[in-house]
Amino acid sequence: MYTEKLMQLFMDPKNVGRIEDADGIGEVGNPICGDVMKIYLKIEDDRIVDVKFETFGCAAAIATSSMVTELVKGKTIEEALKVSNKDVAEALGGLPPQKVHCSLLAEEGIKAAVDDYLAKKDKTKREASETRQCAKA
Amino acid sequence: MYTEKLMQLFMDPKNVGRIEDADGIGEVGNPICGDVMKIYLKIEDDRIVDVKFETFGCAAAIATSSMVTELVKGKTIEEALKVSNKDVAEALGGLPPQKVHCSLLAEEGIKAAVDDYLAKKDKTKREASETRQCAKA
Amino acid sequence: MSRFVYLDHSATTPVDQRVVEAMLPFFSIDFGNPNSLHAWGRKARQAVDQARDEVSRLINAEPSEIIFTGGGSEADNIAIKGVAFAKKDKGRHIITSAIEHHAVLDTCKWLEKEGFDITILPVDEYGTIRPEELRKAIRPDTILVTIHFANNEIGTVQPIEQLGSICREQGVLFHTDAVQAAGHIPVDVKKLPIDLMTMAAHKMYGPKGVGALYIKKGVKIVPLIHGGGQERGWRSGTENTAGIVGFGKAAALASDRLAKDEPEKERNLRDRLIDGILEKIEDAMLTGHRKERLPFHASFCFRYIEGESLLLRLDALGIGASSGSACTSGSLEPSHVLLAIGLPHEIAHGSLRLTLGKDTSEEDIDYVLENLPKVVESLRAMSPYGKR
Amino acid sequence: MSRFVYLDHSATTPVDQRVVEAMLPFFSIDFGNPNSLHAWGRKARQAVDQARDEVSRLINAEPSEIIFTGGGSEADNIAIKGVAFAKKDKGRHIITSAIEHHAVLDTCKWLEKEGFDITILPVDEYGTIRPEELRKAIRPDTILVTIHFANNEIGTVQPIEQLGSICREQGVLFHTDAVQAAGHIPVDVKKLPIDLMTMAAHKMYGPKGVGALYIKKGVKIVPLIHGGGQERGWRSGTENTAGIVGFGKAAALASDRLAKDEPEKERNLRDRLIDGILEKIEDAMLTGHRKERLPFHASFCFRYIEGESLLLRLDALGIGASSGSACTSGSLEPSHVLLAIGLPHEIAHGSLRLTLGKDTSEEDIDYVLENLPKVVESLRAMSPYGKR
Ligand SMILES: Cc1ncc(COP(=O)(O)O)c(C=O)c1O
Ligand SMILES: Cc1ncc(COP(=O)(O)O)c(C=O)c1O
Ligand code: FES
Ligand code: FES
Repeated sequence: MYTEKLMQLFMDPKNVGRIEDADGIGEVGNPICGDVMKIYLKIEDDRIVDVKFETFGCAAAIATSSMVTELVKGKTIEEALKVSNKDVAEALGGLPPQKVHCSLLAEEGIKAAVDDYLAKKDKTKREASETRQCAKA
Repeated sequence: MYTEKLMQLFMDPKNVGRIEDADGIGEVGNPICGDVMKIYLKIEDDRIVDVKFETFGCAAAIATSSMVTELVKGKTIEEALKVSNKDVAEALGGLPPQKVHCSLLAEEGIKAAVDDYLAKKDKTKREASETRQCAKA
Repeated sequence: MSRFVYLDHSATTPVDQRVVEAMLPFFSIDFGNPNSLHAWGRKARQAVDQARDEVSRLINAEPSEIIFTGGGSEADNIAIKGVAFAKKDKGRHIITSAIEHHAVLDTCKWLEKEGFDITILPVDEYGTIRPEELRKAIRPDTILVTIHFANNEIGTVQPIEQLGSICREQGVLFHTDAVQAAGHIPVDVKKLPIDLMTMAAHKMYGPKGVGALYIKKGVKIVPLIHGGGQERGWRSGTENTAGIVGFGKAAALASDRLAKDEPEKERNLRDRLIDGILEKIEDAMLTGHRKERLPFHASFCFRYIEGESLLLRLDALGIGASSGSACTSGSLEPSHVLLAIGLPHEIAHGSLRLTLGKDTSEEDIDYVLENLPKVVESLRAMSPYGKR
Repeated sequence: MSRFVYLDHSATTPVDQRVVEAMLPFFSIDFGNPNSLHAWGRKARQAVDQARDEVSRLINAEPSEIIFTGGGSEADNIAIKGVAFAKKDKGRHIITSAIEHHAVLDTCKWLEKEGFDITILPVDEYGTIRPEELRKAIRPDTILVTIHFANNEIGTVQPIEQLGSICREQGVLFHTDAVQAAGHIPVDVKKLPIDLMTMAAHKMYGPKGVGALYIKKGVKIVPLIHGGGQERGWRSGTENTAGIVGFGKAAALASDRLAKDEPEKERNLRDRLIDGILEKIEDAMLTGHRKERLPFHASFCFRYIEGESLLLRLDALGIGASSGSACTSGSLEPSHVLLAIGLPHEIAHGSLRLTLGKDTSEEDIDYVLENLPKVVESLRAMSPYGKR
């Protein structure tokens, strides 16, 4: 039911693991449903310079995790946010209908990690600007 | 479903045909039900000296006809009346349950033919005695 | 016995050697359960998918419109009870014909006991259902019409296009039991107004115990066999992989035969058989329609004799045939089909069906034409009726 | 891949070569319809009769108490709906358990929609149905209790004697789905209080698409498949001769194996597998009962990983296994069986079933014990949970 490309990535996924000093971390899914995806991003100048994932889930979940990390690596966060679940599925040569939700998870995982990054950055910026303001004052 | 003995008699039945000057003729069954048996008896001194049958019916009907004619041939009519459908079935090595009614037909066929003979004889006797009476008178 | 001549292809057909070969790997090598994810399972799933393609192509359906079943009777039951239970709140009237197979008639009778209302259409002397009768019988609460494509006992092919069109026009579902027709005459569900259609592999040189139901896209039924949800939920149970593969191959071979017009050859032989018998045997009649009949099908009644005797005498000569005589089953009523076309009991008892196959030869027909008249004659010589 | 190790015998078994050989003649040589009177038909009838003998002997039933069906699911449906429709005027309450196969559970659910009342008994953490629970559940309007002999997912064997005795004592019919048990553990219907029992050939080295239902003498049901009246009227349709012959042979071989205590060897290998896995893999648990379980059956849950991934990684190593994980079907709920024994969802998702066969070898077990721990480890290394 899975494409060869998908099986290949499932058997030998890229970017597995965690980034200890990640700039953004996204966790989506639910262990009760059998699928959880955790995405770690390392970002420099709004560009994704490294990305890793940890996934608890089916072959499709693992392969889409791997694929989505490949797709966003090197992209700016703006570009990364445009990567859709369809892009992921296409890059894998298609997904069986009942597994489309796994690719949605991949899309959401990136978004969550970027959001986390932006939220952190925002906070840092705010803190930074607060510091600056203080300095000004 | 049929015994070898039955099939043998069905393929090569004995006593097929009619007796033109039969002393007793019995016809039982009904073409609507798919089985009719006609028994012809030649009787001398209340003993069956010849017997023939005509049958419209299944293999069991034909074989039981043949068997019953064999069984009564040479017997007195009293003995012949004692030949039951069970005797016929046994002589054939048994009958499938749904074909037992064919052997009943054989028993009834003999009875009907003997009855016919007795009725005719009675009439002849009566006529004969009437003739005698006339002669006396 | 000088020859073996099997002329009972309406009862069942030998499995084609190529079909057996296609099935063989699926017993002990590619034996997986198609629902399993591992290599064994995937191989089986692929094979089932391919078979579904092949069966769908035979009748020009979509693969997703075919479900595999455990035989023709089962498919009839799934279709009829499936529609009945699915639509019972909309109406409870079902129409069928007097000469259906028992898998249809007895299903309808059971539904009658369960509160459905059944109309049984009469047939004419050739066993044809008159479209006008159907039109008159349809009511606002009619939910299903089930009329077979072709009759197994007398070979008559029904005016399916007209019957189905009336149903479609009236918005009533139309099921047809095509067990005798499929694989033998062209059937195109894209052209014919059919909603559900029954087929059986073993009537077209496939294995016994596997059938198929065509369910037109959009038609909803209630499953008869609940469980693991196989066959899109309409027929649960581990798929009979080898059997299904066999059906697929048989369907593919049947498509080829139809494309090459091979049934035409069968028809010619069959006509020689019919003509020969009617010419050589007195007081014989053809039952069913002379022209609108299955190409491999010949059926007769011979006066003054009874079918079982005839069968068994033919069997002793190596000829395999069948009869609608009641005596073959030990019951008293002869076939409901022969009675429905108006034959009196005593004639219906003398029925004989000879159904040809793709491998039936000229010599086979000669052999029957040589022997059948003698057998009939010898049985008539034993009969209290008829000429002597 | 250095080896092929099929450990999914609960899903289906390869057909024994001797079974295939027994079946072969019935495709193209002795291909007759057993209902035909001629030589071809009689040969087929004889073969079906012999198979009925063989299957009846496996469970110590009378041949007349066995009907052949189109599979295990079909037999379950025939039994349950058959009793329901036969007894619906006497009562409409049916009792089953939470861990039945879908062929039983979904049939009961459908009957519920049709106005029947279903009680679903809970099970304990080992998947055992407590006889006391059954006793409490029986009501005056209870017409049927249907509880499986042994579970397919976790292997637990039920206390059938006690469950059946309660039913008999209360005058309620007792059906048991013995699809996983028959042919693998001794089953004697003369000793056990069973009224109806389901079997499937393909779980005991016979072909798919053929099952059997034991119907104790005197028990009356309404047929599910109406038609020509085959199988004593309880399952109409041309008999699947080759399949039935295959079932007969498979049953005969199973009787032999049981007589020779061969399942004991399977049990020893299986125990080595269980012990090895629990020893080598952390955070692993056996599911089902440790002792009251099918001799060929091992099933586990591994924390922090998901079943489908596990299966497919094993498949890549040539190991065929199965899982009750929801992800194998793309649904979100894991197996109802694993939830019913009280496992939380996230653990149930990590389930693995390894079911041995008569030809499973020491080397096969070694191979699994060598590779499974690595696979589990590599998947856990990818997981956001668990130790690292
Ligand atoms: C316990 C149980 N019951 C019923 C079935 C259904 O049998 P089948 O798939 O042959 O219809 C199975 C196997 O699939 C089973 O394991
Ligand atoms: C017209 C028709 N319908 C249904 C059936 C039933 O098919 P099966 O016996 O394969 O269940 C048959 C043949 O027996 C048939 O001829
Ligand atoms: S993770 Fe459950 S279906 Fe993909
Ligand atoms: S004559 Fe009809 S059954 Fe014997």
